[in-house]
Amino acid sequence: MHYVLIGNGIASIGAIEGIRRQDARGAVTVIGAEDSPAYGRPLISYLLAGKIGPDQLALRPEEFYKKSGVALKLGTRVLRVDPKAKRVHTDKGEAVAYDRLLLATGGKPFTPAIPGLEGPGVYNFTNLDHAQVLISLAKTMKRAVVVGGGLIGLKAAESLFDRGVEVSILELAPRILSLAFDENAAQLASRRLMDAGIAVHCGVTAKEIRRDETGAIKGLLLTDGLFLETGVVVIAIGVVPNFELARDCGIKVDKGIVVDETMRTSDPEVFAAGDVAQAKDLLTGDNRVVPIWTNAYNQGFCAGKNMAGAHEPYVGGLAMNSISFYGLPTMSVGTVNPPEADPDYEVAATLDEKKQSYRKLVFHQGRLVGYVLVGDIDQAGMYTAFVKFKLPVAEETRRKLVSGEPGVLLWPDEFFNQTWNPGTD
Amino acid sequence: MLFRPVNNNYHDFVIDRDKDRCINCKVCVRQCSYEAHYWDENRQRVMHDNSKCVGCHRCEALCPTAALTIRKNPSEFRDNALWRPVFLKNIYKQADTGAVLLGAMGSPVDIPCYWDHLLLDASQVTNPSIDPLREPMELKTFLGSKPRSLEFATARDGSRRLKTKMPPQIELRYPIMFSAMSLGSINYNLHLAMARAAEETGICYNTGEGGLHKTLYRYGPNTIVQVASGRFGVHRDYINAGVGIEIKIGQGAKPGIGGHLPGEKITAMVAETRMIPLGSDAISPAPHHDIYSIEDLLQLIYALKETSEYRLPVSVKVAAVHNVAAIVSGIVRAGADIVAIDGVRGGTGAAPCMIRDNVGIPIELAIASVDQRLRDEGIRSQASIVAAGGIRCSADAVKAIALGADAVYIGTAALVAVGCTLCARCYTGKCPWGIATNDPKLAKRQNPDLAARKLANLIRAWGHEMEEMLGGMGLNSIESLRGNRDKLRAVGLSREEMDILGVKHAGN
Amino acid sequence: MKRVYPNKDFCIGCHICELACLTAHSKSQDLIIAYTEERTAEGLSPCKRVFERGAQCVAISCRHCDEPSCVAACISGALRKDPETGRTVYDEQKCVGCWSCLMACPYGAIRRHPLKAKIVKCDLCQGREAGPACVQACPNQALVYEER
Amino acid sequence: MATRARKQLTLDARGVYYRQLNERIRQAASQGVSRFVLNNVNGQRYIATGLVGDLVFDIHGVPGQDMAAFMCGPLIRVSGNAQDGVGNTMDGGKVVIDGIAGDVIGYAMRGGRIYVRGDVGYRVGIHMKAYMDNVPVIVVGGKSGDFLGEYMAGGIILLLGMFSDKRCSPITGRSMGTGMHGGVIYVRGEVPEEQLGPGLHAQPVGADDLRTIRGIVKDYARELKLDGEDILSGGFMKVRPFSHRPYGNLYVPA
Amino acid sequence: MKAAHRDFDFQKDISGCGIFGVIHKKRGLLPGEMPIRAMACMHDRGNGLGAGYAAYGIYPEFADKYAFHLMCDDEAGVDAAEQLLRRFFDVAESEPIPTRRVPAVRKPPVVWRYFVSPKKDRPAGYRSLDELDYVVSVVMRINTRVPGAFVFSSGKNMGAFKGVGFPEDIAEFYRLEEYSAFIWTGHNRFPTNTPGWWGGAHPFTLLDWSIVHNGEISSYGINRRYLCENDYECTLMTDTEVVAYLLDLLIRKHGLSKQMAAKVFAPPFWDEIERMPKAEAEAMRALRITYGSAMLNGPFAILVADNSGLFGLNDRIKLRPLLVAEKDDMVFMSSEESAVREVCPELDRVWMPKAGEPVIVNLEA
Repeated sequence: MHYVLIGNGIASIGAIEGIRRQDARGAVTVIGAEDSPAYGRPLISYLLAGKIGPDQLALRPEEFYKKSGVALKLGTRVLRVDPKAKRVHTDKGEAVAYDRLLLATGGKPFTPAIPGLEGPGVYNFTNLDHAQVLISLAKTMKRAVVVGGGLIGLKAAESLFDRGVEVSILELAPRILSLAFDENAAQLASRRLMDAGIAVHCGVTAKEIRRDETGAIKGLLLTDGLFLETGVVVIAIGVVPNFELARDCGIKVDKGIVVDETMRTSDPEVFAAGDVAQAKDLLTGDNRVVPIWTNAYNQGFCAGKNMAGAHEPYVGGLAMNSISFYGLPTMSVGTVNPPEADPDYEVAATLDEKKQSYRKLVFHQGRLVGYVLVGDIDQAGMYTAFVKFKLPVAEETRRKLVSGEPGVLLWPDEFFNQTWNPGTD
Repeated sequence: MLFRPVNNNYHDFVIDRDKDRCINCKVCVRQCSYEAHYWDENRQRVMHDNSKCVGCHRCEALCPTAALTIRKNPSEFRDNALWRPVFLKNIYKQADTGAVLLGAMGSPVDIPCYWDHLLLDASQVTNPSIDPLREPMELKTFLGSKPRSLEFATARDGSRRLKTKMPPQIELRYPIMFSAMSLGSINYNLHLAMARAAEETGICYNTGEGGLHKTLYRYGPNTIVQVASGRFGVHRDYINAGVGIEIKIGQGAKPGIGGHLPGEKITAMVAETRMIPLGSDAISPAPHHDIYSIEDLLQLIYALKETSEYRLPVSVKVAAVHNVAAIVSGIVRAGADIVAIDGVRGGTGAAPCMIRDNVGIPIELAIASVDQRLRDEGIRSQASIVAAGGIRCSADAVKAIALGADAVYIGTAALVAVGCTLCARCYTGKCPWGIATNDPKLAKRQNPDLAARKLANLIRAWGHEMEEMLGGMGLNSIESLRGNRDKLRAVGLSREEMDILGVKHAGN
Repeated sequence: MKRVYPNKDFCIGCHICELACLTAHSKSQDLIIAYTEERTAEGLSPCKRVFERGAQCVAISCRHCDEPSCVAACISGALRKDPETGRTVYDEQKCVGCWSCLMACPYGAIRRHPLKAKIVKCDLCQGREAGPACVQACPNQALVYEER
Repeated sequence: MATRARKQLTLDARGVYYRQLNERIRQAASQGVSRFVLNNVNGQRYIATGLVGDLVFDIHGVPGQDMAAFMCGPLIRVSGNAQDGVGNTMDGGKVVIDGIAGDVIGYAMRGGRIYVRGDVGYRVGIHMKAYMDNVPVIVVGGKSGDFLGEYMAGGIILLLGMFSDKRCSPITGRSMGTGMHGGVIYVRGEVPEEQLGPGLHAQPVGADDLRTIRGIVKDYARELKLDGEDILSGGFMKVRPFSHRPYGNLYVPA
Repeated sequence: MKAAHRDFDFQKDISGCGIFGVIHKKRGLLPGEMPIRAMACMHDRGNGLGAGYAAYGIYPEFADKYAFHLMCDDEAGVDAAEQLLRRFFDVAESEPIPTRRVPAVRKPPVVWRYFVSPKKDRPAGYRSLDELDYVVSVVMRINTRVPGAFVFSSGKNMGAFKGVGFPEDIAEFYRLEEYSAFIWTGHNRFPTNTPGWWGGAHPFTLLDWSIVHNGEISSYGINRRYLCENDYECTLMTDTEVVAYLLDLLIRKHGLSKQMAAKVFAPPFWDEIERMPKAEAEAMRALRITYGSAMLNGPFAILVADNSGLFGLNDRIKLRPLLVAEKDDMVFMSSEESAVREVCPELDRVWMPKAGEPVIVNLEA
């Protein structure tokens, strides 16, 4: 059995570990476009901020691939997949035969149509090359503008700011973090960034990038007419699934590559996982693309096991984000902005501005379906349990959850025992 | 310290906290059910109130840095051989409250202990001692009425068939049983532990007078069910649940006195098992009100035999009192198959101190005189004798058997095995060792897995020691020890005492 | 693999497991120094956590799940499954303090280091001859370390 | 129940030792006999003791001690007097005595009913207890001796004082309800205060009590062919425990 | 009912021994020389403080009479005993037991024998007893009440001969070579503590039971108390007497077979009982439960003879030696094979019985 994995990100790591759980022998080949071994993409901001060195990027120790019996083809792009012949063709002119194929090609940065975008000085924040360029630029660069007030944008802003760059953030929505967080959380985060010295502009975006005659960026004209002087623009609006390979060879795609519950694509020998896949969502049960780190690993792991002969359905991904701004940790899990008109939802929120602490719990029909924590995050996992395991929330439990005292003893007895004391009465 | 009765300061114990070792981890605070240790917010450290300490040693045992020592309060009154401090303190308390002094566990006063004045024999040269590790050694004991003689029929093939119908027997792998301690006085975890340990070691435990919880019926082959004056949890299925039925007439710690389980200890489980309402006192009157005379006892014995269709031996438990030999003789003649005798040092969950410390006789004398009396009357084989009340070690048990007992009951020893330190506050329901309490927070301090293992270990350890002692005497079966007073010698006893015990003085 | 299993029916809430854990992971290997000095100076903290609810309590720590959420969530590779021992191993060097694992672990088994942007997690007292210290110290066998 | 065809066994108990008699009954019951007519009973003990299930006994003569002890289910009708210990620790079923009964009736009884038409002796209904739906009932048509309902922890005693030979005696002997900590004793007519145990007082009955009494009397009258309305025409008083923990403050830790 | 108060005050003796027995199944008479030579061969198993023999079939002319062997400190004792004897019995014959003076036998008692039958008209208080109990009660009475007198043999057509000395000395003293018997037993004693008392020597007898015993009965204390409950007084300072009384109780009074009595003395272990067929297990279980106090615990090998035969028995873990040999109609039982070979060099079969397994040889009718 020969497994070929296209893409060398976290989904592939998951897949390797999944395959090996099931099949100790089969050959595994990973084909990655980037030159480096798999690294944590979110670590880019840490690298950029100087919090870690390049040596700390690797997700798995050096011997991982060797011990897992994986052949690596790095710096190699796959040009084409031939599902009939069960081969992939690389830019190195190779044709690699496979028995089972995983498409873990991830996402690519979404780039809006802004005049003046083409040319130097515009970066995105999802690969190492750009990060390295930014690091060297940061020594000389005075100002930068980050387009996008989502998680990536904010981290990019923070890390550049840490390198001594004056940073402005642009967010089209009325507040930053509009997707994953609610207003209160965004407020606290935004306050923390502004207190640190980062300029946050909401409700606006870039109208045009102005360049000088050499093509270098002079600055950015905003939709509200303001002009921000800057030499560098970082685009951090989000990513879209990178599914061209699949589409081109006739594998079914929708918003992402369509997979069944075992992460199998429309081609029975081809699987997909990670940001490119359109897979099950735990809370809704629908298939959608949720480009979340944890989901990527879990999907990869699940795909890996199923590629190697198991038949284990993917339990579904849960949207979750954890991010800190200048030491202020924030988390969001599951449904955090329920439809306002829906009476089945109930929200309990506690805000303590002084302590910079915020807790918001979203209940739906007697269950906890999502939460936001800012500041005091130590109980986060315990809240996650209620969301993830869909545990019943009776009155006492609700009170405890709302007052910030979740705990395993609030779990139903039977479930507790199954979880913590399996194999006993 | 202010604002409280003066005699609170005449407390019995002081808590000695080694400041170099105390890390203020609060383990003691969490363990002390009497709140003697507490977290002092002002001082930001753990403090203690000596007057609340009952001397249970739970904190000392669990203190992870060994910072705690519980000491007797060194404060003493002026020496007075007659008016010892305990008398003064008791009077202060009674003058304050007008109440009866309540105690628990066995009597702490210095009633002579004859075990300590009896020594065992061993073989030397003229007969061999037997090595129990390698040679067969039998402790198996049967409790019940024995026929005087047997009749056999021999079949043509030479095999023998018993013609005599044997009365029902309780078979024990070791001549030791766990005494009656009711569900309620101790908690379910310990009942379960006793049941499991009994099953594992092939002995029996006694339910005590609080009924049998429904989940424990499966331990029936190792259970003796007790019927006491309160008749708690007594019904037909209960009577038939075990391998024997015991009528409790009296208890060594409080002969002639009833029992009284305070409402605090009547939890839902206890209520269900006792078949009484939650939270109301469970009162066991001193007498069975259907037994005012020996013929009434016979009536109850046979009511139970009828109910069990004569399949189960009936035991009668009495306290060792002055006329115990005559009383037991009457009990045997009333149809008891087993007589359990509980001596003055027997334990209890609650007893008026005056009774506990002043009523009854030592079990050693009781066993000796009962055994002799029954032999004199030629009815010794009609009933087995079980000795109870202050059996502290296997040698005590061996001595009891040599004096004439068939087996012994251990209660206090079993509780000590699971941690009891004899602080004697069982009746508060706050037992810090999780024994004499039904408070769920305290009761779970007894993990039945652990407790059962300790109890089974104790039985096996004692069994092994008994085998060693037996082997040393050149015996390989317990029945050759039973009543074999040649194996005992007295030290420091009077002629009269030796006469009653039926033993010679050492050196003779 | 052998794991630590907590029994809530017999956890007495003494917190001795926490102290044992603390000591086992201390430099001094001495409870008094660990608790009074290393805890405040270095932020030494236990991987165990005792939950209480009325009369109930239980001491929990990392379950070393077969398919751990924390590993899936870890962006830095600091957490991973050791294929040989089956343990969920943690490399403090690599941890960047993103708290993703803390959020992802539905068992509440991961805590923040009080002073550093690092997490604290049970390592089953790796290398300790007598096995996990919490199990050894539990006075009521409410924690057991066994194969199930 | 009476209409169903039952397998019946009639036994002449004259001169039969109780052990043989009861053994015979048990054996027959195990073979499906469910109605027993026992004639010439005179002092045989333990009749129906420990028996369970739907059995009916008609006893002619004077049954001996501990009849219906530990019994759970059977119905016993005695067409005469009964001796001591009827319904000892009884669990369920019914005993109807068309005469007088001796001492210690219904000791520690926790279910079922005992109906006595005439007088009863001392210590009747002591230590009766109730749990959940199990509420034992004793009805005494005549008068009772001392210590009625002593230590009572649950259940109902109904004392009528009507069908008595003891014309001059008070309706109950002394120390009624001593140590009572549960249950209720209803008395038809007045309760002499000096006959009550310490701390106890008789109170008038309420509507709920009357409903209970009515229900019991109806069945009692039917079983004994008495005029229920006549019984109910008298006034009733009740005695209840003053505490479910009567001895709570008696002790101080030594 | 008997109040045996202070019975615990007696001290049992503690001794080692050598034993020998022979039986001729067809009642052929074996000369006294046989047991004498056999016992002499085992001289070193004793220390000169006790020896004795029992012989069956030696008084054919008085076969229906109880042969009482009496030993007395002096003539006064004989008179007192005889006076008592005549109150209970008709005496057919009385004579001194023939002896010869032997230098090694010092201070011998006066030994006398009576051939008696119970009086038709018994003294008051003795009329309800059966004949054997009557005989026993008189023996007990003499032994406990008559100072200086001791009945050491009281069965029919048999006799015990015993005293303080080595076996060959005692044989010479009693002129045993002049007797012939179809059962002989012999005993050589090694007491560690008792003074040389003639009554304490083996065999120990009761009626026609005679017992020679090697070993010590560790269960003596309870065996004695059990017997005491059953109206046997143990007063002879020897543990062997409990064996005789127990045999009397179990076989004569309770009607057990010799086989069963042997199982009482040396019962199978509980684990063995558990492996037995059901009926057998039930029987053995009942036996142990009922007769636990009669179990003989400690090291022993015993030979028991009566007018029906000879049986030998070991304790159940075989702490003392016992050997059985056959030659024609003769069966030998002995502590040592050499003793048998000494008197019968050619043997048909020799074996060691299993621990606790009785060897029962009955005389043919």
